[in-house]
Amino acid sequence: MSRLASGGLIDRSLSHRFAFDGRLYNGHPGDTLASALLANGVRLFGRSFKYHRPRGVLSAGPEEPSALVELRGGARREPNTPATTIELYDGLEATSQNRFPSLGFDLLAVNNLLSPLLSAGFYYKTFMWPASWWEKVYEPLIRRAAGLGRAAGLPDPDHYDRAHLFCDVLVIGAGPAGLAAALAAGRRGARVVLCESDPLLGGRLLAETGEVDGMPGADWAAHAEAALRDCPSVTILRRTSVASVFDHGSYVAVQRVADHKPQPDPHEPRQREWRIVAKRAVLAAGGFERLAAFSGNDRPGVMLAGAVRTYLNRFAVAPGKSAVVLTGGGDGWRTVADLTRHGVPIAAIVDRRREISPEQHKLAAASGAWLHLGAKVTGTRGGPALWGVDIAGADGVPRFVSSDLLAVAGGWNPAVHLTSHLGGKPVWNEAACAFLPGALPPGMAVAGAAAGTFALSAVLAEGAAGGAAAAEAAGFSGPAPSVPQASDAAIAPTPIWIIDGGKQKAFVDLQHDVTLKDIALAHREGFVSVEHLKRYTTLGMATDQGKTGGVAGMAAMAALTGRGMAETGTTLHRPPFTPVAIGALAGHHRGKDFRPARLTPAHRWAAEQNASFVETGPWLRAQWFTQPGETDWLQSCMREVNAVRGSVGVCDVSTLGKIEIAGPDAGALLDFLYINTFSTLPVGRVRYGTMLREDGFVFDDGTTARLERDRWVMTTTTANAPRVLQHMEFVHQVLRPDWRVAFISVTDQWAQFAVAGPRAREVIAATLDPGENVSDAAFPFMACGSFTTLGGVTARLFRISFSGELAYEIGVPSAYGDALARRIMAAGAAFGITPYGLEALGTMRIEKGHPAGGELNGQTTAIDLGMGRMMATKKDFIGRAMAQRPALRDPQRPTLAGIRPLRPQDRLRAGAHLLAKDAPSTIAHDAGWVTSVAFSPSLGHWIGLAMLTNGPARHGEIVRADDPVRGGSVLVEVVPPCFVDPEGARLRG
Amino acid sequence: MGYSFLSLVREALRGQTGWRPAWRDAAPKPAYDAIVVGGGGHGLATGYYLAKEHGLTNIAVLEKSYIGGGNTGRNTTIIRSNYLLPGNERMYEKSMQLWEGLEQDLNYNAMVSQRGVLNLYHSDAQRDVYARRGNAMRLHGVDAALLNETGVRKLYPWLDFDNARFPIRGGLLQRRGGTARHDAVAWGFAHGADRLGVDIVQNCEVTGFRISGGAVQGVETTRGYIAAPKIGLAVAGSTSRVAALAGLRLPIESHVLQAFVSEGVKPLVDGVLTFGAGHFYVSQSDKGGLVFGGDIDGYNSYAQRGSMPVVEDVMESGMAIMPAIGRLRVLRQWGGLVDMSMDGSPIIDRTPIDGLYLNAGWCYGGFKATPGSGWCFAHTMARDEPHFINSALRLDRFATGAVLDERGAGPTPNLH
Amino acid sequence: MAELSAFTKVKSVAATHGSTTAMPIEPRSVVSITAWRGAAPALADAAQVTFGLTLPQPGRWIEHNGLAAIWAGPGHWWLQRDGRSELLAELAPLAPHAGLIDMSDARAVLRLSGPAARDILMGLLPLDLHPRSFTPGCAASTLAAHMGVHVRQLDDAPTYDLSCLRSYAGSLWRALELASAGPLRLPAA
Amino acid sequence: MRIPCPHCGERGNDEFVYLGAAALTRPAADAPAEAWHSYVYLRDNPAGLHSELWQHTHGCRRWLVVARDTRTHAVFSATDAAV
Ligand SMILES: Cc1cc2nc3c(=O)[nH]c(=O)nc-3n(C[C@H](O)[C@H](O)[C@H](O)COP(=O)(O)OP(=O)(O)OC[C@H]3O[C@@H](n4cnc5c(N)ncnc54)[C@H](O)[C@@H]3O)c2cc1C
Ligand SMILES: NC(=O)c1ccc[n+]([C@@H]2O[C@H](COP(=O)([O-])OP(=O)(O)OC[C@H]3O[C@@H](n4cnc5c(N)ncnc54)[C@H](O)[C@@H]3O)[C@@H](O)[C@H]2O)c1
Ligand SMILES: Cc1cc2nc3c(=O)[nH]c(=O)nc-3n(C[C@H](O)[C@H](O)[C@H](O)COP(=O)(O)O)c2cc1C
Ligand SMILES: [Zn+2]
Repeated sequence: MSRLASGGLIDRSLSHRFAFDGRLYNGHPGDTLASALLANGVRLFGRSFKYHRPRGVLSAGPEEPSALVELRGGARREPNTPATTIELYDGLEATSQNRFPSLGFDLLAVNNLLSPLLSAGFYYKTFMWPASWWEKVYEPLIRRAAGLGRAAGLPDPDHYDRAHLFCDVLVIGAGPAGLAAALAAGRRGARVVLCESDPLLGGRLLAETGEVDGMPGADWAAHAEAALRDCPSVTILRRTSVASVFDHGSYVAVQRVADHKPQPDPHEPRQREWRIVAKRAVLAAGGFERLAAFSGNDRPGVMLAGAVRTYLNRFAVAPGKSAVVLTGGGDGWRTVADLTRHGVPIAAIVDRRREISPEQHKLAAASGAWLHLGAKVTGTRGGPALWGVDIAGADGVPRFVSSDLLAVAGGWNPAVHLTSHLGGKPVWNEAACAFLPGALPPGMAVAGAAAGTFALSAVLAEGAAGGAAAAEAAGFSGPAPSVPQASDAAIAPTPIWIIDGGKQKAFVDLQHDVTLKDIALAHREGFVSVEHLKRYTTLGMATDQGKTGGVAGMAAMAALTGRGMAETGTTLHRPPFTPVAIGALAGHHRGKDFRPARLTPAHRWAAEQNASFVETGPWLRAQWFTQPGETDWLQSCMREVNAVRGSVGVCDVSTLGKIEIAGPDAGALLDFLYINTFSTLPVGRVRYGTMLREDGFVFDDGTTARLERDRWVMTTTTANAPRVLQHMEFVHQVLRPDWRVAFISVTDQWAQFAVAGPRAREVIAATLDPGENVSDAAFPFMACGSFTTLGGVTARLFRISFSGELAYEIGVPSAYGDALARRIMAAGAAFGITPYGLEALGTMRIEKGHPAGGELNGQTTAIDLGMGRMMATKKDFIGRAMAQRPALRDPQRPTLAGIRPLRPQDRLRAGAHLLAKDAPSTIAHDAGWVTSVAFSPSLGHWIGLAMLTNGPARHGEIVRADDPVRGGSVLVEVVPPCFVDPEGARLRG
Repeated sequence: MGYSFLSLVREALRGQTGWRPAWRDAAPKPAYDAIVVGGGGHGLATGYYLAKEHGLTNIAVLEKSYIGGGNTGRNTTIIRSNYLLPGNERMYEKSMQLWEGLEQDLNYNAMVSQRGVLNLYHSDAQRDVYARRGNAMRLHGVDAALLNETGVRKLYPWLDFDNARFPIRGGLLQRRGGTARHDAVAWGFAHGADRLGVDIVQNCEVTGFRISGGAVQGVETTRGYIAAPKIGLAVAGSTSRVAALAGLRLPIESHVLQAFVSEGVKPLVDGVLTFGAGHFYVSQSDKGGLVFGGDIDGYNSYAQRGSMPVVEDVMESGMAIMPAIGRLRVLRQWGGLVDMSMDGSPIIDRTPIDGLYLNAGWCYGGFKATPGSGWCFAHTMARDEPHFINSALRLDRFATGAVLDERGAGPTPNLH
Repeated sequence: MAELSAFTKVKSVAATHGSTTAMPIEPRSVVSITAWRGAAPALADAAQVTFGLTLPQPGRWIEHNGLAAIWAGPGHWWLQRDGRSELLAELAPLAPHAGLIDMSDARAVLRLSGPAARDILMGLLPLDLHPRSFTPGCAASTLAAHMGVHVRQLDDAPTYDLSCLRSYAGSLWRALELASAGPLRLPAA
Repeated sequence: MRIPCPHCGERGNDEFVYLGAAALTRPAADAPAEAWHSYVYLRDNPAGLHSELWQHTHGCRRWLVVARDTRTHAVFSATDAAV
């Protein structure tokens, strides 16, 4: 056990039992999985991506490249989870990944032996012969070897929430800089949101021993948190990581609401996506310590020096029994001090400098360590765990020290990531030896280590100033903020990037196994731009996105090209800051909740009639109504069609778009929208119209009724309703703003039913309140008018027909839709009135040759659809000019035609292509396609509509309908598109 | 040195020190017989085929940044030839055939992987539209299969069939479709072109054209003036900007399309899947990451990054068909500048300026066209007339009305 | 006259979440009024003179004698009264200046009231509902859970009327259900 | 991205529908074919300041003319198209 006897922010009074690779361990609340396993002496956590090298814990935060595990099991299995970010809970289960058969003995570790072969980009140079082996042999092998953890493969059982926050100042990170910023802004009354990815506020204060305002840093953080809770305008979001920055002050943060539990409480989301809109932001995200590249730097037991302090101070864990500290400057000496204070023996201190300060000499003496100045580490020894370090002294003499912990202080990378999400490029700063934020997202300021400020006193001052300035900019002025005090000397950054010498691999990307040799190879092969370097070697493309190793890789390339860091630059940081669960970004919108559904006012009635509903865009529509004894939809559909043609049926047509238009210029607007003329339509009449897009192709069609002199109601197809309204708003607001006309969608205002069939008039008469006159004389074909039904409820009645029968559409305010459906049914009971659905509706419109979805597909012209003569010549209308283009008037264009199978028993299928009867099945002979088909109960065989080259001229011709994807070819006769009652006698009846 | 397993072994034995650059980092010469502007896949492929098919080797490909850094390096790598309209289908199928022998041709493994592209459908109407497309493909001699729900279940049993808002009813499958390794395509064409003597000039931005007597004479660049009697533009999202330097105004808007990659996991998605009731397509890279995307953001942009609503839409759509990916994490998201043409189809043609050629309008689908587009463009440039294969991809089709509007969406690039 | 609630899918029409309640508000009489270009001042005068109603400014709503006027866009208001009445006819004096269209049944309205109301709506609406920026008298249209919705605040309880197209009523209810499932547990504003 | 609607205030871009260049004028009915071709199809597509049409579909439903930089997405103004 390497749990320290005292200290740390863990609750020793409670114990959590957990399992790693099936073995049981104990830890405490406050632990991470990493700290708890380290406390239990576990060193080996995982295997690397390519060479399957044994890996331990490098860091203590989200930057972890090595200690990735599969967390939980079953449907909740979460691959690639950094053990350093997993809060320990009782019953936690985790498994190591990317190894077979076990973590200790992994067969693919053979890759390590093959590594000379598996150099960067090796796969681009081989696996090319024989060509057919790629999909069959090579790729399956590569795919199985690649990847890290295993996805659950089962639907995620948890749910995810989404919520919105607006604030004056968003503070990202609650280290000393962030806390000071939030306090300064919050005390001025600004609405502050403080996001911290850790469960605790404090940042490095929790990990270091420095004091603020005379108290230990962690205590000050707790005080600061209490003070923030006293500010009513401050919202603190813990376990919440700001993942991405978007334009205009939009941020996305993800809160891990229940990840620290085995599973969420009932109704509790697992995670919540916060969409935050902030007037200002202070980025106080701290920094990530760098891993220097040196021989053998990946052995479990090699750890960032700052992480060593975190384990000692925050988690009360000694991550080793005996340590070597490798540093380039002052930062590593803090680790020396803390190790000593916690009684962990230090075997050696390797400082790259030849001279150190008197205090450091004192620290070295106190630690009892062997001090090597001007020295370097040339290798590490051990198997799955470190047991010794090779050192070359300033004199070049090799030395060996036994040790199971190598703490590396490589310098710090400011966490500039979020400053780059809008494209800002970090700039190299020689003094800070780091890339610092470049152009910032508008409204964002940076404070603390993220800005390259490392001394605690300066960090606090910068945070307070940043918070105050942000509040000021958001309109909250006040006195200068009080700055928490810390007395620490600034530490000059003296980074170590690359330590040459040594024979082992020196890694710059621990997870993807990218070494200095790979960088050299990339350089040799011309992949010298950092972006090529990244893509060729995959440096920085792993789950940690190169947070610890990336810059060392750039430094290696800079050294090879001699171009220097500033010119070499760095690759772009992209969202998210740390990987984010896909579920969290999807929120509730999955399964049936993927998109909302629109139900018609008579939905319940239809359901009672045993309707089968079908998704049509957002709507659910009744497709057919199954009656007892019917075993397939075609039976139901045929019964419904026969009922309509034989007697009477009723169909809910509420989903059709309805747009009510009022105003003296409504007629002018309609004339401009439709290819035909409407302004001349008398009150009380309905007209069919077709609209084009401005490019001359058909956009939509439908009827428009003139209810009063200045009141019209237009119908659109269900699918296009929203776009037609938008189009009309464009035309009115942008093209014709002077017209006195107003219109809104009234689709939801009116429940509307078609009543169709020879008995329709009787049914309508019985549906309306007594005394209403709907005789043919009073209410002829294409009439419209206002009536009452249900005892005084206003009803709009239209005598229009899609089915080709005597038909009416009757509309009432939606609240009465259900009642009206029942009233119609009662009124029609004597005639055996039959509810009919979308299929029957479709069948009857095909029998009548009315174009709809399959024909109005955005690729057809009015001429194609046989409506060329409707185009008025004396007025301007949308699409008029472009419809004149030669290719739109080409007589060879496919035009609307009917088809029927030569052999009556043959089935037709939409999507089949039409070819001349004996033409070979090649595209050169393609003459069109079948757009819609139906089995016509009226005719007793299948019928279809088609777009056929020169269609109207070919009536009577036999052509072939080829449908290879469904394995059929049928001979059909080309006929006029209208199959039933072409003279229209029935609908005028 | 050629690339092969043997050369790799030989190099392994001597520490990989014998390799030379995959392509020379050429400095621009004062004049060339032809210049291709844009070092993306299309430009590099054009250079390669100009040399290979037409014997033009005194030519250069000019790239303003690093090659393959445009859309070629940021796309979701789906390759397929499942188009409806003949004017498109023959070009995409030519491309597919070139993909099929590409590695051996280039001596570079571009990881062309024909694991199948499955477009899911969710309604009878959608099935019929897919059937029409599948039948058109078959008439072209291209493979296409229409699967019903059972057929889809066999391939992807873990899709959400039962609890979905838009249930999966089947799919259109092109088995020869799949993916290719995006970067390797650029590098492979560069490697192949370089071996034929083509100069690949990086960090060389075209900033102007010299035109006289209605004919192009050469280009101004950040590395000086370069003369050439034939200049081809293959600059994707930058097309309008570059064409404007020659005084052309085009039926193109530049939009941002985002893409995403998840953390790497063991094999989960075998082929390519697309959602028919939303905007989502996904495949798994050989490295293990799910590579996926959705719709364009829908506004003009040159920023190479997108906005949040589309991110959410993509994730929601992904969860709608694959609820098992909820706990997988998005590792990185990025954007590319897609050159949306006004009918959604590309342009490979001459321009009103003699000697100036245009390759553009690839929208979000030009990666799959890379070899075919390069092949056609090389032909068009070398012969000064389009090949039959790209004869419908004309610039004047908007004026004549012979548009190639696969989806019937009309002249609004944001609606494609 | 058998009217059916827009929320037929909802088992009980009122639901409570602690002391926070949600219930449908129906029936109502609503008329959409759009002033002709340039006629908004004349319309406002007419509304003032005839109904004593001051048409509200952008983003606001107002009530006078049980008649509410809700801003819906420039020159565009919804005039509304609880219960069924012949509102369209009653508003005829405004017709010279504007287009009037009945929309009484076009939208479904839920009234959400109580201490958790704001937090629940934070989960749904991309609007700043903080009392510093959204108060009784405020109204806004927006997009929530892929539906167009309208919200107006009635009092400091706080009480909100939340509406959507009537056909979406069931989905709106579902969205609220989801939004209130994991109460946000934020410190009270 | 957030668009400052002159009527409703600043809102997320998902409330809006985008159409494209605002600087196009619909030609007269009898204008030559080139004018129509240019109006319907040709675009400046500038990298920089772009005047463009957005509709606040899920707000006031007004068509707006927004001046925006296509390189940075910075929005300089948004006015009602009809005013
Ligand atoms: C996110 C995303 C996903 C996609 N997914 C797919 C997919 O799955 N399948 C598919 O088939 N297609 C897809 N595409 C589309 C596809 O990526 C592109 O159509 C294709 O890569 C375009 O290739 P290109 O060579 O024309 O352009 P690019 O690769 O963009 O090359 C153009 C080059 O021109 C250079 N350039 C620009 N201006 C100048 C100048 N003035 N001087 C010199 N050089 C200049 C640029 O720097 C760039 O390198 C996707 C696109 C994106 C953005
Ligand atoms: N060489 C040195 O002397 C040196 C180097 C580095 C840091 N330090 C010390 O580190 C501290 C720096 O203070 P600081 O406040 O700038 O940083 P910090 O590291 O103390 O705090 C940053 C906090 O931000 C959080 N965070 C980061 N990204 C986030 C995101 N996207 N969303 C939400 N939370 C996020 C982190 O979890 C962390 O708690 C000082 O104590 C300083 O002395 C010193
Ligand atoms: C098919 C494909 C797979 C990718 N896989 C990864 C990956 O595994 N890790 C990663 O960090 N980035 C990956 N990327 C994204 C790139 O890092 C980078 O974001 C993208 O090429 C755009 O470039 P930019 O971000 O530099 O603008 C991938 C990109 C593509 C196109
Ligand atoms: Zn608005």
